[in-house]
Amino acid sequence: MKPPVFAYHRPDTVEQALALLVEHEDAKPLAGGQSLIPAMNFRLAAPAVLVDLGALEGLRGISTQGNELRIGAMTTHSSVERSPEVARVAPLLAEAMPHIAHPQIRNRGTLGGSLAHADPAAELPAVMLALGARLVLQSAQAERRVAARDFFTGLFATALAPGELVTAIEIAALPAHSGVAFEEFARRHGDFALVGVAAVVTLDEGGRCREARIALLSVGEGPVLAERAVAALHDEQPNPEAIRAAAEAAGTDDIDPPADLHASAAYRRQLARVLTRRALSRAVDRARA
Amino acid sequence: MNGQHTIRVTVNGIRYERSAEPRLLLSDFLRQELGLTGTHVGCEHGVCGACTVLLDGSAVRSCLLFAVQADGHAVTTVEGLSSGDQLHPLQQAFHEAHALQCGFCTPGILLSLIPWLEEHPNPDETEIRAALSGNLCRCTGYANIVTAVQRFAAGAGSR
Amino acid sequence: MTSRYFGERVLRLEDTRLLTGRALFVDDVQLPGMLHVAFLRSDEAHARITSIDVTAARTRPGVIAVYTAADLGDYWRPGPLLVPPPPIQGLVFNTATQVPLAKDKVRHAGEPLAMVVAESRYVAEDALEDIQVDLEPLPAVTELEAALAEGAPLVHEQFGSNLAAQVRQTKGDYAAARATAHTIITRRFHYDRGASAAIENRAVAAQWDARAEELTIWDTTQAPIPIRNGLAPMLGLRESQVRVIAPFIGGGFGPKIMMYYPEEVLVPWAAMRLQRPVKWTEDRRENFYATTQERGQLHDAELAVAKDGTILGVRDRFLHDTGAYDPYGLTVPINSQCTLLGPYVVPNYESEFTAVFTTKPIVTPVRGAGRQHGVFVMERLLDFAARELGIDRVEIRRRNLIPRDAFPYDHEILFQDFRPLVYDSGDYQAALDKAVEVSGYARFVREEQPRLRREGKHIGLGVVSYIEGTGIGPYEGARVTIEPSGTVRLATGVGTQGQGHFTTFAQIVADVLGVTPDAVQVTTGDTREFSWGSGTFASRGAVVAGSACHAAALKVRDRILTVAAPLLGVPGDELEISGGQVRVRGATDRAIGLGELARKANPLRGAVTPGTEPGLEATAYFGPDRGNTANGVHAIFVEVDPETAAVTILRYVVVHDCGTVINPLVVEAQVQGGVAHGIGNSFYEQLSFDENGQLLNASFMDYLLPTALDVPTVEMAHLETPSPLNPLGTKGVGEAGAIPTAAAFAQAIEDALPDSGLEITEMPLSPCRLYELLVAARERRTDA
Amino acid sequence: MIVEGNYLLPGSPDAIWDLLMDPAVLAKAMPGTRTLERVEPDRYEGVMRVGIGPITAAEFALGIVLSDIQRPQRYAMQIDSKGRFGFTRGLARVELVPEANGTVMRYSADLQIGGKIAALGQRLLESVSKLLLRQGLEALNQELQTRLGGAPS
Repeated sequence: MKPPVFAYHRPDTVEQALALLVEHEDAKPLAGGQSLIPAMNFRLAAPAVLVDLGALEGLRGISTQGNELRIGAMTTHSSVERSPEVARVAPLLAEAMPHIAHPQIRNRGTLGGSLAHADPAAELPAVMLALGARLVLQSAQAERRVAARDFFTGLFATALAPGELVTAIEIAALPAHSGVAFEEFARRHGDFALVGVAAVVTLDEGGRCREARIALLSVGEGPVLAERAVAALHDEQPNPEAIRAAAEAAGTDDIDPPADLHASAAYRRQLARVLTRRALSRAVDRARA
Repeated sequence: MNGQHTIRVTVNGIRYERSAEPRLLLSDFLRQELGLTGTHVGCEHGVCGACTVLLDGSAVRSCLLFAVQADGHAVTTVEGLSSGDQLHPLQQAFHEAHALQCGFCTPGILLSLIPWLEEHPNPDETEIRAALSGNLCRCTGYANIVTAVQRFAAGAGSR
Repeated sequence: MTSRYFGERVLRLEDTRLLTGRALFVDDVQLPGMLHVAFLRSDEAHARITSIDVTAARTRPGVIAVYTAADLGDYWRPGPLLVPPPPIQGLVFNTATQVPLAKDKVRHAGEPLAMVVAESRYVAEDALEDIQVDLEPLPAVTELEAALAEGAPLVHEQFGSNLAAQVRQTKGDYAAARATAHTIITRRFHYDRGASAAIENRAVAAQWDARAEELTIWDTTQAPIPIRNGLAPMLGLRESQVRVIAPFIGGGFGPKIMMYYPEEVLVPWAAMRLQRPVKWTEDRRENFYATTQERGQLHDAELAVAKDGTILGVRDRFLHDTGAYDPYGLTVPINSQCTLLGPYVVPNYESEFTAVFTTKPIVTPVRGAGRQHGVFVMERLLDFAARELGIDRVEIRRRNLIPRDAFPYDHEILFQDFRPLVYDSGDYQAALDKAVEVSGYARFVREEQPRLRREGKHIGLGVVSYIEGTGIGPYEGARVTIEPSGTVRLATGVGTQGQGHFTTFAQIVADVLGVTPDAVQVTTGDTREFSWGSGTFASRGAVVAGSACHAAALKVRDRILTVAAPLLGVPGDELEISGGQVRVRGATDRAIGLGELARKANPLRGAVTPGTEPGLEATAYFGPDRGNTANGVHAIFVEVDPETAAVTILRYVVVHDCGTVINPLVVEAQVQGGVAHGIGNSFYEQLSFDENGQLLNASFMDYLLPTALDVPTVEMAHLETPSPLNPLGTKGVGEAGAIPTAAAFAQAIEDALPDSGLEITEMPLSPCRLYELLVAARERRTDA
Repeated sequence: MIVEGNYLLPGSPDAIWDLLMDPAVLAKAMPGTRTLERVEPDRYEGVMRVGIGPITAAEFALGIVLSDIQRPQRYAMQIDSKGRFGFTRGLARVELVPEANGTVMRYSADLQIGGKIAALGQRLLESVSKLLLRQGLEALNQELQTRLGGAPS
């Protein structure tokens, strides 16, 4: 299990990095490498050129402008996990972080790397979907912003164009009377979840559900927004019955989950129901608090 | 850039300069180029944790890093924990609690715990187990490892 | 003896080397000019080999050699049959052993096709991709029943079927017993495959010294001496020309006793042929194919009981998956057959198993070695009987235990050591009582569980008994030497894989020779140091090798007294040995240090009495008459989430009796580790092969070992019923923890969901599978 | 692994049949196919390159043998692909059933998957095969539409 030969570059600036990606069309950016390097050790991945983003200090760091959180793409999971700003502005993200693999992986793995990789079982894409986050993409020519829901386009597929890099993630704070919760079920702590749910609920003055976003992971080709579940809640008093109905919709109508060794499709639907119900209940409690 | 890259790295306080293929894993670099065979390789896909070392003070899988990525950084391996037979307090706690059997996974466990214990000086059992969950041990069933960490934490207060 | 270390919690002497990273493991061996090996392994589970073209690989820079079966010439030959079948009447056994490199046919995915030797492992793996292999796929053989069906594809054509063995052992007259039974419990049980998954993969390094004409082999083996004795003739060398070193081994768990793995045969051969040191280290993916595996049995079992729950008899017919080859004979299924009887009086027993060849990796013992299958079947049958008869599950067990005055107890069938299955000693009643007491069984069942259920908590308790045949022969040996430095050197043949032999053996010797354990330098697993013995398996190290160490130490003790008596001018029986000195009892000033005595026992001039042997050294051997029988009871508390089928272990209690305990620290750790392994086999670990013989989870991503969050700290209580079969009174413990776990786990889950109609007859049990079983049970109930 | 389903294609069975036998069209139905040649009337050979997520540039030698050819109702394809990543093989049965607004292609295949992709890819196998099938059918539909100039169905 030794990786194949590749050419290695470690640019000092984003511009150099983008230039290298243009120059070598078969180049792959190396961020934390915690998904790429195992694939290379198994010789499932054999990129001819690796562009190591490790020296791009400008892409690290967490900052807040007013109600908006900005996280550099090369910020490690551990830094996000430890960040008080993240805990304050995006508690859902903070809650999800410990579920990502193990500390040693989180010390290397990066937010941008995980989002660009877009593994259907990964926590972060679903969380970004639920938070309505924006990704900042940069190419040699231009910088653009893409909403999370438009960024994830399928199985390991994203809106990233060739020669384009994720440089940052922007997350706006949630309005008042909002509550969030993250639930996942994995065989062992740190494994790819069999199903996961990221839920955001915002209530109006009357305590009715004004807005909700429920994103499920590991139930499709990418993170899945549970639209019917949300519809079931909209303008409703989020009482146990309503929540149960929404959870039922999530498990039955919103997803077409695949089967694998660890979970049949039917079991995934069941987990989706249960976890959605649990996540919504917690999110609503928090929104009321 | 296909060929050899120069790697300047400080390992256990000693500066090394070697040239290596970019694909050389840090785990193999430490074991083969530097002869630091205390870092063990168990799965080479980042699950077992046996190859855990410290990179600039934080625990990482050395099988999921290319040696070139460590260029200009500092690495600590199990060989850097003790001075001769003078064991690091956590090593001593492992000995006293019989927290190792075959000992193959032990270096990775020690290096995963040391930075974590600096941030969590008074962990409870569940926290300790969560911190250990990225390291597989087939021999011990973990119980004595948990005990060792508890003893270390208790002792650390008095140190 | 003044000081006494035997039975004490002596801290391990080997720890410092392991904790500081100085301990040598095989993959740490690096020699100038060393070459590295990678193997091309078959993607197909079953195929005819049409062609293998290695020309491109041979020309790749950095590649030194590429070998296929054709290049091995006369050296290509199947391995020996390691364990011939016991002399059981009417036994059928077809032997087919593994080959170094597949020649005409591939019989399991991952079977090696070609060997690449290169300047680095990286280059060797590059070269694997240059090799063109043309395989003509054949239908795979995966399901045990289908494998035996008429017209099934054949793994080994020469046998005309896939039957590897058929063994029938009986006791009493089951049919007659059945006729008188009040209730007959009949079920089918399935216990699937698992991996040993030592964190250290296997490795072999070899160096040929052309000047000394000596071959040194470093090998991750549990049996260095048999490896030497087997490889020497294969390589055309005398045994004395071959030195096999099993240094520190990163966990064994059974498969490292297997011989002679293809890599074990080929690496030394290549080192001699190429005149350069050669090393192969298995990677984790290879480990899932190249290292032997265990489990995979299908039992159709029947229990005949009286109204009061008394066992009248058991009938069991089972199929055992032996994989593509059967070099290890019948050890595993015979363990299942014998261990099923457990601690119970089973007057009538009829057991027949059929071992089946499949196109899957080879099956040899893994921690428990088939014992857990027997325990699972028997304990489950007792649970179902208890339920049907309305008897408490502990009570039905108690009523059937072998009484404490019935030992030695003869089960009238043969065990894996070819000796009658006769239990040497035990107090099964006391063990069960202790477990009931420690677990608080009565209170839990009477008060807590009903309260918890009212609170909507689904918490269940499982209590099961088991026995373990351990400490079998043939023999081990040890040599004890007192050096002029005063250091005691102890050499024995068994390798050590973390069991603490360095310490337990030192404790035994230290007591006899009146020194501290750290004054005893122990060497294990180096054929140059000691070259008689068979290896570490069947929980026998402490029992067999330990007894040999004891015997050798006693001989040296006699030597000390003989040599010291004239020097101190008193008869030997007036001397005592302690604190590293031999002294006249009662006269502290008349003493002589053991080191000095060793010097005096090795004079350079002058004369000695004819027949005198020099030095203070002795070698002794120990071979037990038969294996002894350890026993225990496990009690497990689990909480089940009926919505997600998640199972959480809340408490785990083990009452264990392995005879006299040499070092409680080591024994408890062995049990704890075994339980972790058992939890894996019950809930997490399953090698999943598809119908084409493809392993679908050949990595630690999908083959799940329990983590620190999945294994509770076991609450332990020891009973000590000494074994009469060895001077120390010890019994084995290495495998015990892993043996009854699945049975306890199944009972506890059913107990947590009493109204679900759930019945668990298979292991391992993933949450998804448990969910499916719960849904099926619910549907059965609604239909009814 | 069983793969089966129906897909509505534009045009009549007769019109579609010849195109389905055309390696250029067949290649479209199999995503990642780089080259595909008709080496004999009922045999095709080519090269496939599949790259999804962690798997990049998985190259397979592709071989297809047609049998049970009943123009224009049905045929069977023995598909074999083999490479460093392992193999897939299986018999796919294709049936063309005329309908008012085109032809329904009924397909069913029992696919064997082996080697690395089976040993390491199980988590994604179903998702990946669903994806490739969908992409293949859509591409085929596109191709037929352009070739037949038929209205999108």
